[in-house]
Amino acid sequence: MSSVTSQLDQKLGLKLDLKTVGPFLALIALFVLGILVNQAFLSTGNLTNILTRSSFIGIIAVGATFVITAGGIDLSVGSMAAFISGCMIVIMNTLAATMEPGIMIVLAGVLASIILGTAAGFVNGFLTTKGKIEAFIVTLGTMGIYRSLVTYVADGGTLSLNRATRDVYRPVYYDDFLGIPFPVLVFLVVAVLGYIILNRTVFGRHCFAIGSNENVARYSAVHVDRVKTLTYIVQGLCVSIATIIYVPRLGSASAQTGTLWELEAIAAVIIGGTVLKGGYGRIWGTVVGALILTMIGNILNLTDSISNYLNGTVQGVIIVVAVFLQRGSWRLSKKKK
Amino acid sequence: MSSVTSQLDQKLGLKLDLKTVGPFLALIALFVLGILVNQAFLSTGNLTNILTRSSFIGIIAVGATFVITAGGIDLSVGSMAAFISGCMIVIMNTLAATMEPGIMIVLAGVLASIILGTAAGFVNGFLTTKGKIEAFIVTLGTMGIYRSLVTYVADGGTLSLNRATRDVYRPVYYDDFLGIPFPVLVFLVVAVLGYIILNRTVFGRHCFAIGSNENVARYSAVHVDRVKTLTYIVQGLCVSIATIIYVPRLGSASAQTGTLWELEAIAAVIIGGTVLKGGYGRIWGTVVGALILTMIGNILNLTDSISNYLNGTVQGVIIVVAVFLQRGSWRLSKKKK
Amino acid sequence: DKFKIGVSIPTATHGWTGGVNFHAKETKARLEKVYPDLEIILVTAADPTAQANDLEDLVSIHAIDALVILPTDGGPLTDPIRRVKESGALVTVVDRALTDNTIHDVYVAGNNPELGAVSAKYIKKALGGKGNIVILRGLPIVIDEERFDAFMDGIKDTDIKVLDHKHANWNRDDGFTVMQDFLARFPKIDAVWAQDDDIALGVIEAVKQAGREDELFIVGGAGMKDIIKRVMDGDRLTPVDVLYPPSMISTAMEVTALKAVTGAPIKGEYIVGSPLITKENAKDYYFPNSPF
Amino acid sequence: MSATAQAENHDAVVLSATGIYKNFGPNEVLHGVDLDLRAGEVHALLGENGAGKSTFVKILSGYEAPSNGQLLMDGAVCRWTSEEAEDAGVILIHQEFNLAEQMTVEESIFLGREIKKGLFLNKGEMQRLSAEYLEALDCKASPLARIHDLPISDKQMVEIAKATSRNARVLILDEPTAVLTGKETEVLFKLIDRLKAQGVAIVYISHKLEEIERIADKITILRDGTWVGSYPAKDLSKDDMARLMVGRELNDLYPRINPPADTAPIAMSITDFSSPGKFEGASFELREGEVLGFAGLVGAGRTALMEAIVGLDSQSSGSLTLYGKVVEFKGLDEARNHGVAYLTKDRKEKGLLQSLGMCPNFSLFSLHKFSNLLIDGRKEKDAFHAAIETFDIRAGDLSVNVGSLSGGNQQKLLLAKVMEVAPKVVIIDEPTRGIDVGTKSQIYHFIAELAASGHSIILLSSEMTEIIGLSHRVAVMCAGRLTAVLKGDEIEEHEIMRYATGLKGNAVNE
Ligand SMILES: Nc1ncnc2c1ncn2[C@@H]1O[C@H](COP(=O)(O)OP(=O)(O)OP(=O)(O)O)[C@@H](O)[C@H]1O
Ligand SMILES: Nc1ncnc2c1ncn2[C@@H]1O[C@H](COP(=O)(O)OP(=O)(O)OP(=O)(O)O)[C@@H](O)[C@H]1O
Ligand SMILES: [Mg+2]
Ligand SMILES: [Mg+2]
Repeated sequence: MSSVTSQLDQKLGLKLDLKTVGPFLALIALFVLGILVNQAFLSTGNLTNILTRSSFIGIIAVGATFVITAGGIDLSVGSMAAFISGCMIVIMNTLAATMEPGIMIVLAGVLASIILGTAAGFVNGFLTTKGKIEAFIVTLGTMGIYRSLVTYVADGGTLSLNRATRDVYRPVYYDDFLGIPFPVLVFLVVAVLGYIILNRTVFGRHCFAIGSNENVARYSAVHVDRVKTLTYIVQGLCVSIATIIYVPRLGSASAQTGTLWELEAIAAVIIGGTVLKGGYGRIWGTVVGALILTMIGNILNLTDSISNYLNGTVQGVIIVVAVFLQRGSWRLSKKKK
Repeated sequence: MSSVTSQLDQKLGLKLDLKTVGPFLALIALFVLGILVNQAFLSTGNLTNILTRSSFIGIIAVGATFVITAGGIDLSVGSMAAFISGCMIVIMNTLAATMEPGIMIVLAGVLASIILGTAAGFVNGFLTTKGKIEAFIVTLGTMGIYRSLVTYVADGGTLSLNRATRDVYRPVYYDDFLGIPFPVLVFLVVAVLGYIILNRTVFGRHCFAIGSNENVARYSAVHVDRVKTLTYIVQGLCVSIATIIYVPRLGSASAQTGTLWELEAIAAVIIGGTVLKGGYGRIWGTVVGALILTMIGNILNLTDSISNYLNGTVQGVIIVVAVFLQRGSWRLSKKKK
Repeated sequence: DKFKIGVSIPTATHGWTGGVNFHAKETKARLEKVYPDLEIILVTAADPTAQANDLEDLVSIHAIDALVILPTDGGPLTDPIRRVKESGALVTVVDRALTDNTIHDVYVAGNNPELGAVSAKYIKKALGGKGNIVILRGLPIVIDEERFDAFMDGIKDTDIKVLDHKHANWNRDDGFTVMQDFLARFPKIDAVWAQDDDIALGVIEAVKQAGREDELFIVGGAGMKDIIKRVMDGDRLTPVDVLYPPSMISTAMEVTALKAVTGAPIKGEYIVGSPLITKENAKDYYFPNSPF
Repeated sequence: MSATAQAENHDAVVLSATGIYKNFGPNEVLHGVDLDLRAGEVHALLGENGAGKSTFVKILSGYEAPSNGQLLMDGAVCRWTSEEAEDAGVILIHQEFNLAEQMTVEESIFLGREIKKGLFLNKGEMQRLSAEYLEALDCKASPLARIHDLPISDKQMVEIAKATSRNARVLILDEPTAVLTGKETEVLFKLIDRLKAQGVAIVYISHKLEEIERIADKITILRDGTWVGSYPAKDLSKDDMARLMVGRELNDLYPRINPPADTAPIAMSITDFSSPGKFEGASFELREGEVLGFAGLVGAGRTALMEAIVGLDSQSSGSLTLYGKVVEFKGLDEARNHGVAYLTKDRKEKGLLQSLGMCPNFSLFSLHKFSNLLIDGRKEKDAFHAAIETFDIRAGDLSVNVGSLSGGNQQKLLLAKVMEVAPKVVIIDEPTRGIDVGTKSQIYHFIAELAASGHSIILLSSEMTEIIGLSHRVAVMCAGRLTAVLKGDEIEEHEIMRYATGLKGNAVNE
């Protein structure tokens, strides 16, 4: 993977290659496509919508980048999101029953969310490292568990945040700061932090090491288990942040909330150029990946010309092509070997 | 992986270890659980049901074992199954319109299924190897494509096999040979063939080699791309075989057919002890894995002591525990490293 | 310029939503032919989040003048729909109620509780008030909850015993497996409430496999053509069906379109009933060329 | 502890091991080994392949726990993990590389020891230091290069740099020079002298006896895991060493190989082979029964050229004739089927599947031989056991993974794997890397027999003596160009070096 980059560097003698700009190329291509399909695509309204939407998956995907870079995988994020939002709502509603609505209640909910996220992440990490069970199985298990728990809490129905609290909480999703919606701001902050942590801290570097060769890392005095567990906790935190901005949007949670988000998140990560087998990760690539995915959905809404039944086809084709675009560099370099 | 095995061998001084018998232990544990939950579990009727059901996922999972052993992954199997069954039905119905119902029509359908399966598998393989796109992305794409195509063909509804042909075809699922239902027989045959191919042929060896180190494989005159593509074709074939015995069951296909089968199949493979990152695969482990998954669902249906809403929780817990049981061996050996 | 109606419905993930999709497309074509200066944009979503996205796009991109929506889930979509309303569009809600019933201009309501009640009423009558039944439920969401509660309410203080109820997710395969296990578990079942025709089809196969056709009968729901055909043919396994017409989307679209062209101020609620389909009236509900 | 401080307590025993035993499962590979390490002393560890050297030093540095026996650090008993050992200043450079392929040089050197500025990594500083360390080893690799892209010798240098960055009190080098050329070895020796002066105790494992003679103060010899003895280096001649470790007299290392008759047919001839950025215009001929040596500095392009010849480089051009027939290899399998085999020098990354057993590794390259429709397990096993005999591969248990084989035995297995296809033309890249003297001569005799029985051999080696001792003719490459093909008396170390370094000769074509 990364070898490609540096080999090319040597070849072209410059620090830029398809692999690095790839995601952007794909993004631009989609952008052009969008404009061609429908002028309205360019309207500030629409662009803001795209950005705001991508923030859910985006934030979760930032967390997933850590997990995957360290050679793990987390299938539970979608149900985790559902579970956390469910609990948030229940807690806030119970509080609302006792005290008068207000910022305090929301803060309580936010706090609960963060605690739950951390805990859920820790469980995944602990079972994987100490339990020595494949991450895939562990998170497949917790995936089912969290989802059924929210179904249970919601008694098969939908949990809705009570009106009063809702009105206090709503702005967190719908308001903006200097024209930038809050969710986008949060996404931005999370991405930047994620970038710094992954690329500028010991923890981040150890994620790379573990993902690329666990034994080498262990022999080099890296606390493999601790670092891996931490990646799942980071993932959990990201999920809780995502839910914190998700809840005020729809103000409810049900068994359906966040279905398949895990797939979208992982897709965003891989589209962004992170290697599924671990050892190489790129936060900003992930960000672009999330944008690409959201944009595809949006573009499908730009036109009525193709049957809705074929959405999946278009989506699939675009994803594959988008990734193909940015992997172009591979062609040459693979040959050399 | 296998190092664990051999190290243990040396430890215990015998050629049998938890890792090998693990899946069976889990299976037996579940069996006991089933009996405790409800006597009906032991009825031949019920046991036959379990076996018959597990054959779909089982057959598909046998294919997945090849893909995963060679270091790949295929997310598209579920929608591929839906797509193939859809096409089979359409083709058989069209034929039925022209010629009188009979075995010929069914054979035509079967043939179509096999051709489609091979083609679909080839597409996945080709895009992964020649297109140099991550298997995860390719198959995520085709997953969406196949599913939306079947929705399109079914015009959003359900494709139903016409009555006459259905009656000819029905026995393939419902009849048995010496008391063993046909699907189970097919499953058995596929598993045995799979075992032989994976463990006794050059192709199988090459899968292991590629999965454990692609570079070494290339330097050992292995046609990496060809072999990888073949694994996806094997997967495609297994899917088509699964659909051939699936269609006569309800005689219909819809957008819903085979949702999440990919997850179940991969889960069965991993539960069976195959390594997700490749390099080590076990067919019979996979078979047991499929049985375990089906049994869990069955047991949950045999009791009303737990709320339906908590099914997912129980399922998740059982899966994790089942795998934990058989990974017990890891504890010791990992420490040694 | 043209009057734009946005139609947002759930993706065709199972039989009934498939029917909704079919009728929506068909009505779109028909209305656009009848009213030349009418444009209908049809979007489908798999879950509340996606549907909320669609609503945003319908407003920001297509600047719709009216919205016809069959919410994937009433609760979560209340707010997004309110925003569409605030954008000045006329709102027609179909089937599933919002948590705030001041938003819609028109509400074409399906009646989930009634479906449960009607089914209960029939089964009670058919069994003479006593017997063992099993229930196969849909997905664990509000609709299923409403139907189920109404049904249980309908059979309370009778001697009808619900042996067990499990979720079959409005899915044929799950209907098949769940019923197989019920049959393995319970030696004597007098009736099955499958609640949905997709599930019912799975149940029928399971029962046939077990060779227990003569022991019980099945009540489905929604009015899928295959089932209605069986009712028409007097199949004793499926003596009746309970209608829950996916065509309600057409009604909603027509009403809204009418408003669009006439400008007539229509407000109000249209309750789509859930009548019992019997051998006698079956032909009125049989549309062989619908995919549903 | 500062250099001067260390310099004072020279000759103090830093680390001592007494009665070290080690079992892997049922089989015991160390039977009571003793060792005293003194500050500022180079202690050489000698033994045949599989004697237990690596295992022993892994125990010294905490990577393996002894089954029995005791370690004393500064007189205090210690049962430590590799981490604790490292903190105590006991550093091991593994025989098999311990580097993560995807990481950069800088990342690898500082892994687990990252330098921070506040919360964050101080990349600038780490890059500067890495550059410094590598400079001190005059290694050209850039701190930003990926390990994956480094020539194997640079990987070794990175390992050494990594070790030296952890101011060690006991530095253990497990066959460091196996992948180094003469020049690089000299650099390493200078480093070792420096460390000695600072009072570092050094354990040095190598199969190259002249190196031992050159730098060792003390020599401890192991034989099949038993402690034979510790001797002052000056008391032992190379022959003594060899005798003590092998346990019998060694006959002459290099067998005499008769040159092919002038009438001998041309087995293979290469014309104008080029590959962008690697080598260009290479042409040479290889006679039947001939051993053609290839000399050159690292990166000269020898390996690259050979890989191109056997069809592993899709971008190379040039024409190839085998016994007068023009052929083109699109892949390694075609080369194999035409009786041309290539033995890679990169055992770990290109040679063997570390995580699989010995038998599947052995048969991977020649699998077609054992299979018509199905693999004939018995046939395979038999061939495997035969090879174990022929190449004298020693593993306690034949079911172990290749990863846990001793380095030399891995090399032998690799040789067995390649030879199993019974090639007419064999290209061997560093065949005796990490092979003990006894086995070395076995391999040399094996090569001699091959040549005598009408096979043709191309021998790539960074060991000049090996090239000179075995080759009928020696081709020399420099910076991707074939600068000379020497024969007879021309085959002489300095002459070769002149061509290798480009002092003499431009591209020659036969
Ligand atoms: N993890 C392990 N499991 C089983 N056997 C092992 C393991 N590690 C080493 N051995 C065995 O211990 C013996 C000694 O191995 P070791 O690597 O110490 O030899 P060595 O002296 O380093 O040989 P070489 O000179 O070839 O490197 C060998 O027979 C090897 O197969
Ligand atoms: N900078 C590099 N990036 C990627 N691959 C490389 C690089 N340098 C060499 N290689 C590969 O490593 C192998 C060895 O090439 P090299 O030119 O070092 O052969 P060599 O001159 O025989 O080296 P040595 O003298 O150490 O054997 C070839 O496969 C070559 O393609
Ligand atoms: Mg060794
Ligand atoms: Mg070389």
